Amino acid sequence: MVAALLVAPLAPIVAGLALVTGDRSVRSVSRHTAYIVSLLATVVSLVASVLIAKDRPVLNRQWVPEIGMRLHLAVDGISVPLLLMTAAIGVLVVLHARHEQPEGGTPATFFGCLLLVIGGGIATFLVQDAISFFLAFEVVLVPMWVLIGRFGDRRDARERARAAYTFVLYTVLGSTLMLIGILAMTFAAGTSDLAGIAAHPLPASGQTAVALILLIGLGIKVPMWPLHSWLPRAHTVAPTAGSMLLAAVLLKMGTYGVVRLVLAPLPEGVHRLAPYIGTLAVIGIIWGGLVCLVERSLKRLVAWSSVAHMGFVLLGMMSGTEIGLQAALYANIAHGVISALLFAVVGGLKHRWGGDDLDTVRRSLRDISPRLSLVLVIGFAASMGLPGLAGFWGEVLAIFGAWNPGGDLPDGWFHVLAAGASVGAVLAAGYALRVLWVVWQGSAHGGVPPKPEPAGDARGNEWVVADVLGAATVALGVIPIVLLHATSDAVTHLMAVAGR
Amino acid sequence: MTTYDVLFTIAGAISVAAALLAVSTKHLVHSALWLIVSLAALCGCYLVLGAEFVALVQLLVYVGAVVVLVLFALMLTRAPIGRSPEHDTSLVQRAAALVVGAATAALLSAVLISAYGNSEQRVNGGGTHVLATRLFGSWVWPFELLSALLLIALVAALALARLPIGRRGATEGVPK
Amino acid sequence: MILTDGRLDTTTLALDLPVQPSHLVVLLPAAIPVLIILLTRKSAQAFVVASLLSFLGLLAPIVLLAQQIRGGAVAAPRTIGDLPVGPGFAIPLHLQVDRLSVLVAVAVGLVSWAVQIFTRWYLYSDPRYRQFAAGVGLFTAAMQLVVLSGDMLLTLIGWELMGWCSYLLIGHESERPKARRAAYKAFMVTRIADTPLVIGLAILSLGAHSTDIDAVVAHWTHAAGGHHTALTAALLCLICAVAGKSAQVPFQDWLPDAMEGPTPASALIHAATMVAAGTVVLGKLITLLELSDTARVVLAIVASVSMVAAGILAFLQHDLKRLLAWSTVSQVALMLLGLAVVTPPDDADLGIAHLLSHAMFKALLFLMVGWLSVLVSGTTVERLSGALSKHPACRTMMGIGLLALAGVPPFVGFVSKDLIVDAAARGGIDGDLTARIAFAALVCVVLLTAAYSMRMWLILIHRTGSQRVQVRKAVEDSYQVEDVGIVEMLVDLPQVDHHGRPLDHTEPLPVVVDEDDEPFVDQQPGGGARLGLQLLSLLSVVGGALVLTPMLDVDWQHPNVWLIVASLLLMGAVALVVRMMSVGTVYGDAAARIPVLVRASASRGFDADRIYVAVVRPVIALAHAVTRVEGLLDRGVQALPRLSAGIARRSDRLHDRRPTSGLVAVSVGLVVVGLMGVVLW
Amino acid sequence: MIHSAPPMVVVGLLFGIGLYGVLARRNAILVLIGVELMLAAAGLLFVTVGSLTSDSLRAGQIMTIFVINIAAAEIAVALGVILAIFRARGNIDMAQAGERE
Repeated sequence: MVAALLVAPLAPIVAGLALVTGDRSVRSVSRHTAYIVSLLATVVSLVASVLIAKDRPVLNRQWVPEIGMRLHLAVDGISVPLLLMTAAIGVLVVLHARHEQPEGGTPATFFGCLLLVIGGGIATFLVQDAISFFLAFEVVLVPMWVLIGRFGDRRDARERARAAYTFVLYTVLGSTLMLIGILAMTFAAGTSDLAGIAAHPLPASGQTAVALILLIGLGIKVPMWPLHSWLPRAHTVAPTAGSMLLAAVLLKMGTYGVVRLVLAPLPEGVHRLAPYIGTLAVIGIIWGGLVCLVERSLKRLVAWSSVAHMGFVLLGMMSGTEIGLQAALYANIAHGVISALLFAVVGGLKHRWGGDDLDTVRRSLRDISPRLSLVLVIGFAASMGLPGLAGFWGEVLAIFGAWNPGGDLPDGWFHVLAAGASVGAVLAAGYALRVLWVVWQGSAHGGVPPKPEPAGDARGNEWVVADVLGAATVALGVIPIVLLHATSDAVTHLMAVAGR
Repeated sequence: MTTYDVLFTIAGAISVAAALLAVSTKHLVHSALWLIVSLAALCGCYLVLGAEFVALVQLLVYVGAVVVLVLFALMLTRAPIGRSPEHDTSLVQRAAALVVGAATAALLSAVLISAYGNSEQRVNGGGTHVLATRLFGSWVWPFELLSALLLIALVAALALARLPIGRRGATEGVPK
Repeated sequence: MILTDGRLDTTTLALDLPVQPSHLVVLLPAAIPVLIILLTRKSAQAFVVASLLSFLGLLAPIVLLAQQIRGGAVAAPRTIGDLPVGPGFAIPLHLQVDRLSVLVAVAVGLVSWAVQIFTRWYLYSDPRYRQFAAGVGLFTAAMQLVVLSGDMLLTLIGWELMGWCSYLLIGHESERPKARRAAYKAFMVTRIADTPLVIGLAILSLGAHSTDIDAVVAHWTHAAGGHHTALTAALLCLICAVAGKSAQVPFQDWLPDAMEGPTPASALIHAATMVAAGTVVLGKLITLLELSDTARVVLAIVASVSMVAAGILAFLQHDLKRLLAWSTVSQVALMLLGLAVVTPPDDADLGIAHLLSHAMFKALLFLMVGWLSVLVSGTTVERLSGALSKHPACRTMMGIGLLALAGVPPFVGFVSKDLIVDAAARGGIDGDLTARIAFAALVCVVLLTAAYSMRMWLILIHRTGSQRVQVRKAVEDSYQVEDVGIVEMLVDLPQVDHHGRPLDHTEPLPVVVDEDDEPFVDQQPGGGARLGLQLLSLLSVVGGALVLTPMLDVDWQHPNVWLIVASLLLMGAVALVVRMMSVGTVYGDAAARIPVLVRASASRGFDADRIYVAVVRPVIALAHAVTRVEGLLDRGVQALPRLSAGIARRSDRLHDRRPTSGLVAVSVGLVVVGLMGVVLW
Repeated sequence: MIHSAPPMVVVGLLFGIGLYGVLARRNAILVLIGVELMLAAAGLLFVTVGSLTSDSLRAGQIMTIFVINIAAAEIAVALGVILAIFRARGNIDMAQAGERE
């Protein structure tokens, strides 16, 4: 079983490296081969992840003893859902990439980069060591940059380059800050093992400083307002598969890092910063919602809604209560599924329309493509937090958590934050329905739009991907109990450790 | 002041003086020759410190091989014989270099002396036998690596020397 | 019985199975959309699924009712289990079966079944029949969830889901911009009103450390002394949400616009689901409501204002479907008053009783109007005028519905309304402020209800067709002279086909209602639908007898006879006045005597829509401002790399590209660093 | 018995002189001579420290041998480069090395 721990991250990484480097050799890899290899790698990785989730094996070896770094791979309730989601989204992304392969480079490079991102994400959720966490975190950076910068939207080369370098500069800045924080904790504790770090907490004053550095660093990845401006750009430009990974895997790495590196080892620092970070989170919720109300580009709108949703995750985490943390973890997974769904659909629409401007007059999607419109409706309904779909539980429980924050956090201020968050939920309804009004119901007033549109409903892989994600959205909404149970013990443990 | 001290000071002084001349003379060939003197005097230093094998290697490799190589290079590059001022950089830069060199020397000496003090210590360098045992015992892998490095350097120097570089026009065939 | 293996207790009808009838009440309607989407491709298949499951969905609450009567119902059936969110907080997510909720569930099941059956006929050739049937199923499931919920979060789930379903159903004919806008408006207005709901639920359940409604009620009743302010705040939050869903002032305007949806959707929304949900939820928390006088007074004021305003608006509507819509607002306000006027020991029976009676007659009325509108192609006064004279088959049932609405004894509307009036009068005599407000409003509303019911009846049975033709010609003429007011209203009203869909005529056609201009539809719904309508009318007549049973705990033995007589006399007088006003008008419309400008304004709901738009405009402006700030922020971010690149270029130019001088610089730097190290060390 | 200061002074002076040579010369071969002096200083430091401390592995002397070795390799390659440059440009003036033709 321990082998599964190594297979899960290494299968995609090795396959990805093989594809990227193999492509540079004399014979280029055909699109079909690349697809088959990627599919195999991700499926193997998914199987391994399922085995890991079932048996919970542990691999704990000395790695670099001089800095107390260990090869420690294990999972707990917090990482299992993220691990499974990443592995599953990995398979779906590869399936989708078969359907929609962007120009800009060879297929092998494209698939290879996708695999590297997936493998890096899986590794991030497996490692239990701060420095190896950082390493795994960084693995995804370059392939993502390639995906955005080379395979991005072909229509605007300047915007593509700009999005790519904004992404890289932002995330490198975040990683650097994160590394500083990690090193500070590692040297204080004498080990970089997460359990060891949590067992030797820093003094209170140091905790605040380190927590601040780490929250800024990870906040860029999450993204936390006002460090978000790389996200809409990157999402707008990135190819559909890249957007799905960005939303479902990369952002989750940020929040997971907050839980692992900040909440658990630095409880006092978090406690002191919670009101401020909570405020930023709520500003993010409202800010994102407002921008979505007037945003014209559909893909950008979905990206902005990500900013708003991740605000709920942060708010739940900062509430310092078990219910808030549970909500945050739930919203985290839910956002991964929903945004992957939305990006898959919206990316497909952009592909068909040749653009994603909402002001263009089009016929109603429900008449042209019933399948796409079904998943679009599910996606946006979930995005606005409709009960029965994935988005609901996280948002409602986050508001519950924030209304009654833990410890001696300022009650009154958190009441304001909870109210702000529920206003944000209304804004979410506003923009979600705006999109449905324009896209689903159609903006052409009865008549026929000026130019004929390429019709065509989703079929094949695209339909499978959208279907699976839509079904997952509904399942998460109807049966929240499974996921909440999965995280419950780990959350209780974390709160007990942090509350010590 | 022991005998060792006296001997070392004499050898060191010769070495430093020769080095100074090597970097300041206007004659190219002189410079190379002063380098020989400086490195040979350094051999004396090694002998005083009890590292007789190192001293011999120094003599063989540096004085015997390296400097000869340098002289060859000087001739191959049609170096001017006699004084020629254009070997030196501008006065400003030389002044800066002087300051930097002096500062480095002072800094290094100060750091090293403050680190090791000026105590009287026994010299325990001797024993080529022990050195040989160590070299082919504990240090055998780095040693082998170095031999590989030497081989690579040999091949590289050969390759560099045979690069088809012409004045102009011939550069097109150069692999980048 | 098939279940012979000892799992069914024949005396109490208790079932020893993991799946209880209460679960089925929710699950069967919820299965309709799932099965329709997964299994069916044709309308006929979808109809089979929908009719079968909605019939079972009617049987389930009836079985539950039987169980409840025999004492065999499980009071708190589990659903998906307790959500694990930490030791200090319980989210049991269980259902709650009690007397009132079972009754409401039966009513919801009945209305939903009737609507499903009726819809098949109404939307026979609609390509989107499947989606509509699915929506109706989901809507019913959501309402049943609210009705049977024993947990705050389950209530919230059903509550929000209903909003969503209303969006889907109202926007069913999304080809029409008006339908799109109405759907958007309905959802957004209710969602905005729901903003405080989550907060209110959070206050209530976090205080009680549980979302179990019983636990919440128990906690706050005991702790009321200390947390009175918090309780009041929470209740006010809830009342705000209820006002949104039940279309009370100031959120009233979405409901009449919701008439853009197909008529069966209106019947469902108005009769049994959405708008009544507020009553159900407040009914569950009536014990807490009784504790807070502030909340009661606020509720009474909101309900009274809505009730009277909606009554007036109903009388002035030009579209009879909108008349019914406003009457719904008024009647729902009546239910809420029924909750506001009760005093401590009493339960929510008054409000629930009116909910039940309203469900019966309002569903009946809407479905009948839907029937008539198919026959005469429209719901405006001009089209419906005299409809009953030409289609006498509808006459009895329409009459029953209107009499029940007006509250004429012995119809069901009379019984439930009179009980509320009685309670308000008694409370008012006892000096209760809430009851006094309520009583004053009730008196007005009894008269207004009688007035608009009478007006509708008179329009429907109007006979002078020849006059109508003349006026129609006049309308056409005046269209050319560009008159203002009513003419424009007539002209602007979209022409619709027999599905209520717009006909793409560039100019208004003369409204000629020939006897045989629609040979392509059945003149009447199928047998099942007619059975449903007859059942509804039967219940509208005799349903009042329910108060005599122990199922409803109301004080029916001591009616205030003088009050009844007085109100009946007043109603009669009002009816007479309305009759007088209608004499000599073109369409038999009593409201024709009212100035045109007033009527036009009333048809627009006194322009509440403009206020909504004015409220939203600053938000949009803010959004634009935010986007601009975001642009600046972004430009600032983009400037950073440009700045560093600029610095790099400039320092690059400083370099003379000579290796030795670069080396000097590097060495100087190293020496300086080394010196610093030595000095600091 | 020997004092530890004189070797250290010699090390510092040799290194400083070597650095001066590197910085003050234009001819590439002369620059190389400076580098050799710096390497010699490093070797002397190794030997000195190895001799003055108990060095059972003889790391000081062996490192010096390695340094000499590497210096030999380096100078061979460096002279190869210098010759190549000379053939390409006709001079080996470091002051012009960075300028584009």
